[in-house]
Amino acid sequence: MPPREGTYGLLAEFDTPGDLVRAARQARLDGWRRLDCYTPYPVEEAAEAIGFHRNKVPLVTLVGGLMGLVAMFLLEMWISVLAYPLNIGGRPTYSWPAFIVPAFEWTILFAGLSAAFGMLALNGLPTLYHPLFNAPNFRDGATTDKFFLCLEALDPKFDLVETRAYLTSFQPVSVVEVEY
Amino acid sequence: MGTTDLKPNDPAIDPATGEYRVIAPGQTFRSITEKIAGIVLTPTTPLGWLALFGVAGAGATMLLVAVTWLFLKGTGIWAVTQPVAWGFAIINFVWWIGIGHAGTLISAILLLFKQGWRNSINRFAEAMTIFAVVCAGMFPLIHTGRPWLAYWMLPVPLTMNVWPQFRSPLMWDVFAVSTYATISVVFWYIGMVPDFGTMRDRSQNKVAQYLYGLASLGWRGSVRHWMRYETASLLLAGLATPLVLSVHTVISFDFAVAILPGWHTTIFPPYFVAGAIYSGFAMVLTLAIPLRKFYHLEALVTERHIDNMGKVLLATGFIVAYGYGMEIFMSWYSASHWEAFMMWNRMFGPMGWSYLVLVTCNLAIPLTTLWSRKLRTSISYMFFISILVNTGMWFERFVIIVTSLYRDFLPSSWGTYRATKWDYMTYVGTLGLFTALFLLFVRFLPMIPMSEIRMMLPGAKITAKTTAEAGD
Amino acid sequence: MAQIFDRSSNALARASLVLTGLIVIALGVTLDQLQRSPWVTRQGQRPDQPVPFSHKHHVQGLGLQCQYCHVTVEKSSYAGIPPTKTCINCHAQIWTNAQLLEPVRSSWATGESLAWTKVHDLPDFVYFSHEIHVNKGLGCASCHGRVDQMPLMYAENTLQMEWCLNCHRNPAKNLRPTGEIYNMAWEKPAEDRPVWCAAGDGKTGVPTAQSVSCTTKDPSGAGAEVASLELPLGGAHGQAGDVAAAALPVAPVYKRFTSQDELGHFLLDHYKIRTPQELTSCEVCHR
Amino acid sequence: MSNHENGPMSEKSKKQSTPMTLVQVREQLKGVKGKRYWKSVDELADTAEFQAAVEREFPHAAQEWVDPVSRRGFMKLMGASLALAGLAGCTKQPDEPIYAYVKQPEDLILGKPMYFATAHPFVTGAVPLLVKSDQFRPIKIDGNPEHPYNQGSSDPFTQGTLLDLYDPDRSQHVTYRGENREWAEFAQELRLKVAGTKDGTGIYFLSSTITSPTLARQWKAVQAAYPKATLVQYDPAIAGTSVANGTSVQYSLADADVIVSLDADFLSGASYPGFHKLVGDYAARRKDPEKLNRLYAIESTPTTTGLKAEHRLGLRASEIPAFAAELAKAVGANGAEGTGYNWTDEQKKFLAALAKDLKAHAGKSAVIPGLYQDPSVEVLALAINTALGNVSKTVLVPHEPAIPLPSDQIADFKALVADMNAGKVDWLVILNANPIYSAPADLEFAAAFDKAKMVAHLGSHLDETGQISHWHIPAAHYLESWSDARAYDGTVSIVQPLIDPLYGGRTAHHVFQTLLNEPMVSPYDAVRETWKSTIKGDFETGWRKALHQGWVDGTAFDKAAKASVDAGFKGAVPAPSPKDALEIIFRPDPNVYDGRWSNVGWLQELPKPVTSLSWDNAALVSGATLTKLNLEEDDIVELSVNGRSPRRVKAPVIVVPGHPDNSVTVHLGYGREFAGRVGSGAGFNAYLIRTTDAPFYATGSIKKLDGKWGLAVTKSHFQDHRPKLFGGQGNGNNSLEADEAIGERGIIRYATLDEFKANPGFANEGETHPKTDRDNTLFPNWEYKDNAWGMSIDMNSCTGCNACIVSCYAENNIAVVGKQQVRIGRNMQWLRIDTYFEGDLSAPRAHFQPMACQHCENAPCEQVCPVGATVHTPEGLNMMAYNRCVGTRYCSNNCPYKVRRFNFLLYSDYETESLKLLRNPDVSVRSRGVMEKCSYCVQRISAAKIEADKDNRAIQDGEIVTACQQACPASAITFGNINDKQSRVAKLQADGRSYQVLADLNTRPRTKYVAAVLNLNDELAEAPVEHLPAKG
Repeated sequence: MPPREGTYGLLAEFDTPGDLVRAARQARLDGWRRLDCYTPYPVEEAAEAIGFHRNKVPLVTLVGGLMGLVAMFLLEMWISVLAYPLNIGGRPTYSWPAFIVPAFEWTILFAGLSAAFGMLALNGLPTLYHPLFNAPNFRDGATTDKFFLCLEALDPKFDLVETRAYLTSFQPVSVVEVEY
Repeated sequence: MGTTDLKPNDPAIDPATGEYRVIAPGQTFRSITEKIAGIVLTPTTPLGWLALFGVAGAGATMLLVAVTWLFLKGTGIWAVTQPVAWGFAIINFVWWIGIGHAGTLISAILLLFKQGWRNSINRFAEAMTIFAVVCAGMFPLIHTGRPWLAYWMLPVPLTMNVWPQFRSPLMWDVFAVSTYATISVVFWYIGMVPDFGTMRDRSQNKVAQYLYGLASLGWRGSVRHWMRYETASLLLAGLATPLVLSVHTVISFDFAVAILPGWHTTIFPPYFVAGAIYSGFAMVLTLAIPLRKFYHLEALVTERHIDNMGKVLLATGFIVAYGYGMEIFMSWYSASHWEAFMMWNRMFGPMGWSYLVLVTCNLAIPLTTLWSRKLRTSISYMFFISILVNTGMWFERFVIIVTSLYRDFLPSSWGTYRATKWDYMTYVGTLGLFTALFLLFVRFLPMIPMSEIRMMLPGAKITAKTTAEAGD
Repeated sequence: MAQIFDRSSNALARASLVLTGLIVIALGVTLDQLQRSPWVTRQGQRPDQPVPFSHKHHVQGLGLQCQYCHVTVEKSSYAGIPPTKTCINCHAQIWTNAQLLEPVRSSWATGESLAWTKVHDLPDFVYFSHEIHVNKGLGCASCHGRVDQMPLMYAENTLQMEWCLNCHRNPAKNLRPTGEIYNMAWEKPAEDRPVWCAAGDGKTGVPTAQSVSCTTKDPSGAGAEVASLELPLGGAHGQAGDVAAAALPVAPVYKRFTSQDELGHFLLDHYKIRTPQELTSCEVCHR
Repeated sequence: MSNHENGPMSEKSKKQSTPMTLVQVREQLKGVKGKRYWKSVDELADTAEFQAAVEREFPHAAQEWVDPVSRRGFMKLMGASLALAGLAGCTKQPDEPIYAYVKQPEDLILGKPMYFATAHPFVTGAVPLLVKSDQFRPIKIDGNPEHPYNQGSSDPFTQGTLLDLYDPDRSQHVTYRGENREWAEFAQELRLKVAGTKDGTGIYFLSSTITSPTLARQWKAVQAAYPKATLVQYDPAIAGTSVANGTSVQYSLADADVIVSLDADFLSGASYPGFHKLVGDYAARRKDPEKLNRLYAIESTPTTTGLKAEHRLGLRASEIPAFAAELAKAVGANGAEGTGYNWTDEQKKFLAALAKDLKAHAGKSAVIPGLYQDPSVEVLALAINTALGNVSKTVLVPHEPAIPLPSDQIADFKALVADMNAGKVDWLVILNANPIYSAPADLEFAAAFDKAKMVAHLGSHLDETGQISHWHIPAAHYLESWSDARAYDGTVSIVQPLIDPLYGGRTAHHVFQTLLNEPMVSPYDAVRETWKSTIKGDFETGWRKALHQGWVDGTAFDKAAKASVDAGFKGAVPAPSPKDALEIIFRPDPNVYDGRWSNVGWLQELPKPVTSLSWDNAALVSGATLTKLNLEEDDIVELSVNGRSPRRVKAPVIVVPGHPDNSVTVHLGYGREFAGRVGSGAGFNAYLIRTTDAPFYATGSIKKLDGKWGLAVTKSHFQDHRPKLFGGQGNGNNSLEADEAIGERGIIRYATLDEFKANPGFANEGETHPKTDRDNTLFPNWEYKDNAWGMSIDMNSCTGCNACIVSCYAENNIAVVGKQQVRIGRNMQWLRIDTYFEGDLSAPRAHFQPMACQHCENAPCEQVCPVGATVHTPEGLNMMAYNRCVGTRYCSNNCPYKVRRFNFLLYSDYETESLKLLRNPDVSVRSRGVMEKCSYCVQRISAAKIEADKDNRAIQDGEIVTACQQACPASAITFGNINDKQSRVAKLQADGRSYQVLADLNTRPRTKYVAAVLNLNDELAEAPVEHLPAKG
């Protein structure tokens, strides 16, 4: 798709998580939906403030884990009972107790990988280029000690002038316009 | 434990609890960020680092030489023989894996238990895990007679139509260790993604920006991302916890599943895991103490951490002690002659000295002295203890493997074991490799998770609260 | 602070992730194919030989029996490479100055062996025995292919372990009457190509070769003469040839087979072929 | 497996008789697929290489050959590793050539072995053989099963001679002063020289003892032609014994209820005449507890004979004649009187009980004198036997000596040296002897040697003597040349060659024949000539029969030998040396004999009976003596013998349980300088302190020197110092290993006859004697329907002679690893003989337990192999697929019997050409990094199965014989199908005395041991021993 043009949104910078949360909560109350907060460490309150509660990572993990479990156990059974049944020290070909261990390990392996990659996928990472990085104050702060609220242009309520005024009402350190 | 033995007006003490603080007062988001990122982003490499890396590199080279010779000549250059067909290689394998476990324990289990103090040490503890696993994973491979056929242990379709034999604990090892390595790396990396973001944004150098940028996958700290990220970390921690327990359990199966007196015992899984954590925390100390001194991280890795790790050592040490005690007890209680003889031979046989070393290093000294908080918070003493425990745990594996094997069922086939220079070169070599990797880590990666430290700073509290009470 | 990465990098990053995965898979598939490829197994390759000997000419053209040259195939693990003398037997009279046969003549003159290149070359740790296979109803062609149609010798099959197992796990699909062992043209029975077999009188200790008598002609009402059709051609391979029905105490009761499966299992019983479990045991081939 | 299956023997023998040239040999080798032949991608027969190898001198140093660590260079290792990787089947094989015959021998079926009857001409009596030949390469030597004397059994020496044949260090050229010459030139020169002397003055022959009647006949012819020519026979190991004097007496122990050994070691090896028969007869009486014989041993150095004995008395060598005299007196032998030597009470008691028992079994007993004792002992023994009326019952005195030319070898040799010093010796022709190395020290032979004007040496190696002789002629091995020899019982066997001389060797037959009228007569014709008269009827038929069956009919000594021998004892019995004097006893080595087999790797590496010492000889002393001299084991000492100009030699010291105090045993045959890459430099040369006046024992002294020798002993031996609390015997006198094995662990189980009668099931009762409970299992038992291979080993018969081990070496291509590797416990023998010394180590009873893979049905090794390289076959074999093994060694750790062997380095020799000829083509040669172990000779099982399957029949009992079983002179090993209730092995395993070692582990071994039953004399019954099953 051709790169989007124009404004991505307005970015308000705050010094403390408290201010950010207050602003975010207010914005949501005022009916903003296309908005996001950016913080140098997880701030649960901010997530709740913008109405983000549950996520799908656990489900992905569970499915992955089950896949691993079944895959390995079936593999072991097929190999020892069907593919080349051998008399190993008089043990039965279907020695299920011995098969548990690798099956367990693969459960963990698959679950773990699903969790990690599932998370990245759901987060849409990698996103090496992002409009926000255009904001002069973003990269210096968002990953160090500043807290940002971004109201995005896609939101129907968005209007460059009004929104800027609206954000300023939260006494942010600054409000900057973010280009695509 | 009262505050009596502490200096009352020491700023490092939290007057409210009388405990050492997890983070020294007066730190801000930016200060810790600059402190930690600075270590990596400074263009000048410290001379000490270079010197140490030289030494470690030499060690790694020695390993390379030893292994090359091994591949050309065969395992016969080692001391392994009949009846002691496993020697240093497997000892080192178990020892290294054990060391790895503390890292996972700190990053995963303590996370689940919401032990805030683990934050400042979990990153390099995890790094330690991974490098330890690298060293460990090497041994099962090179100790085989024909390493180039190791791929036969993987369930891949070959023209032979012959498959791995899943009843063998060694096959379980293959899956346990490989899974452990993978999950550790993933966990470690995921943990670093936000910090990579920080590095990307803090570094002035284009190349660094580019590389860290790639590594950060474009992390921008959106709270939505943070929430999924937190969930994933918790899940990974939740998975890593049973994993780390299973790994050393499986390794203990290598012995417990065999029929050899001294191996064939049900107590091995818990006793191995405890032992692993014991040695692992010792190794964390061995690394943390020089690090905090060298990079002036006293503010982030405080006496509190040393103290807590001392406590963990004490606790796991007693579990290990219980294991030893139980072995002795069972050798009598089981009324099995095999057990009785094995125990007598282990303690008073020709190789009894190794058992003595083990008891001294693992039990006698640590378990008597670690009660004293003064000693626990004495940096130099804790360093000494950590070395001691590492040694002791290496000898524990020596005792288990060698002294069980060299006198087993048929007296006619009793033998002995005498390590060769190649054995030592290989072992010391892995130490070098480990150190080298670790040095690279502290030079190029943030050794303390900044995002997690930030959470513990006073500024992170939403509700206005004045005391710099953080973490616990 | 400006962007570090270009807009396109997002797409690139994700694409490269997917690509890595694909490459890994592709690599696996390639290796899997490679280990079975003729490049490794030499299947179907015709090495240079001192003399471009044509089985086609000698077997199809002149109708030589396999055993005329490979004399010990029924008696030993090793089928036998014909000594120079065997060639000279005829080539002392015919083609006496063909340039092609110069190596043979010089070998005969100097006493220096002809150095052939192995076409069917098993690894040295594999112990294969021709005698037991031939005696248990496995035809030459089953493993070596239509040698009678090979101008230059090549390996029809990979001779890899999986190939051996393929038959050891289900011998029935390749069994044939021992009388047909050397019959290159033998085809599996079918509706239009039935085979009649009669079990011997079933007393134990009867050599495999004699425990069953088979024919491709309808023996009904003509036991004796049909049997004579079944007489081995020449004594050369008497052991493998089926015993004449007349030699059996009672006139044999013939059973009609129209599929390899039926025939295979019939022979499986009467040739006392060991069970797949026994046939796939390690010591059968490795010692 | 008999020679019959290859049709009439006569043709083969004919073919063998027409000599083959090397070219032909190569021709035949070339017809062979590489695999049939030896097992490595880079090792196909290649004329150029082979030729080169045959011509090549082998320059490696001894240690280098046997110690692979120092042997192979960097690139070779690379190559080797790659080759191994190649075996993984994931890389391309190189093109392999096939060399077709030009003319193929009619009766040769490539891939099927042939068997030829011949005999190993050994100085104590020939060993009749049936040799397995693969494409005309002898690859396995075994006793001739149909021969009345040894009935298929053999011994370590005989087994070892196979490797001796292929020894790459055998000399390969006729040389004169170091330059290559032709045999013809030598023959010419010798013939002219001798002819020149007219009567043979100044012509001397120094030969090892002549055992061939034909050779003797040829010598007599020479002497007839040249009356002044002198023949001196000298064999260091038997000079001065009854064997050399031709006075030896024969024993048939089948009917002997009581056997007494007066320092006679007739159970441990072929160095005692009639070993095979004596062990056979002895063992036959040990199988059934109802028919047990009773063995007393009075001996001066611990041997398997003494340690097997019900009652053993250790005496110093010099005391034994006196004891014999006392015994003779006690049984009322004619002319015997006591010596008044002051015996200890114990000795008196022993003597009394023994005499009583002997008298009680008059006519059903046998007293056997030691070969290396004072001549009086032999006479006394005969006197005793006569007095007891044993003669012509259990004791036979043959009319004629077993060797054709008996002589007083020591006296002759002395005379020879005198003549040499007197300069009377113009030509000295040395035939298969090595006097420079083995001559008695006091004769200063080396000095005399230089005075001989011309010395020619016929020998298999360029040994110490060959090095300095003017002429050297390579000797042909007995498997390369025609000859004949007599077995113990007198039967003559034709020694027929199995292969043309690899290095164009000659024999003594050639040498003597050159001096006769028809110098060109071949040994073949000479031998035929000899037996013309003996063979009745049509000669050709009789001759072929003789070759076919392996002996000439009607040549055995007649059984009705002299019944009444004049066996009154005259003369005096030498007085024992003072009790505090230190005696030094000389014995030929149980492995390398007098040194002739020093370069046979199998025999060097073979742990010696009793001492388990490998690669060395040592000064054997008792524990008490060790302490008295305050020495430690492995210390270096200086031994010296009293007498004119005392000589010294440095030796390592080692303790042997049961050795008499103040006495040192040293074995001859070591300390070779020019033995070859294997034998040179091993051990010390005891000949240096051996003198003509005291060839078998002398008094001397011992002195401690600094340093350790570094002996390789394959068995740990500790004293049991454990306090009672830990199950020890308290005192430190017992062996820890034995206390464990016989006590709590129930590895060795036995009973006295009384105990057995009281409780026939003793072997499987009581806490320490557990047995397998088949129902005691978590999972269903695996069913073995068709065949179920199993083995039974009779602990009562096994005398620990080691024949089985060497046989296993040959059958299974087992590698020799070298002293350094053995020292750290890496010897590769699949089969070992575990020796446990029960009770007080100063007077122990030993138990010999052959231990190989037990083929457990619940094999612990299989369960732990990650790649399934060791699995169970449907017939219950514990199978090891070498080419699947990745070498984790986990199986070895988990094997309670520790019978698995690992190729820690590249032990197998892939390079030495002559050794490739030796290999058994039916067994993979194991390479580096691979586990191996006893396979129950699976290659023989498979061969038998193919034969049986071809005829749709079951395998019959006895059709499969394992290599160890085949060699065992005591028939202690039985192999077969335990599902066939009629088979011998099934019956034995069903016997109440059969037990499984470590049965409490529920490994369910397929090998069972038959517990020993001892027929003790109550009057000498020892203190209660711990082997009684602990009731509970």
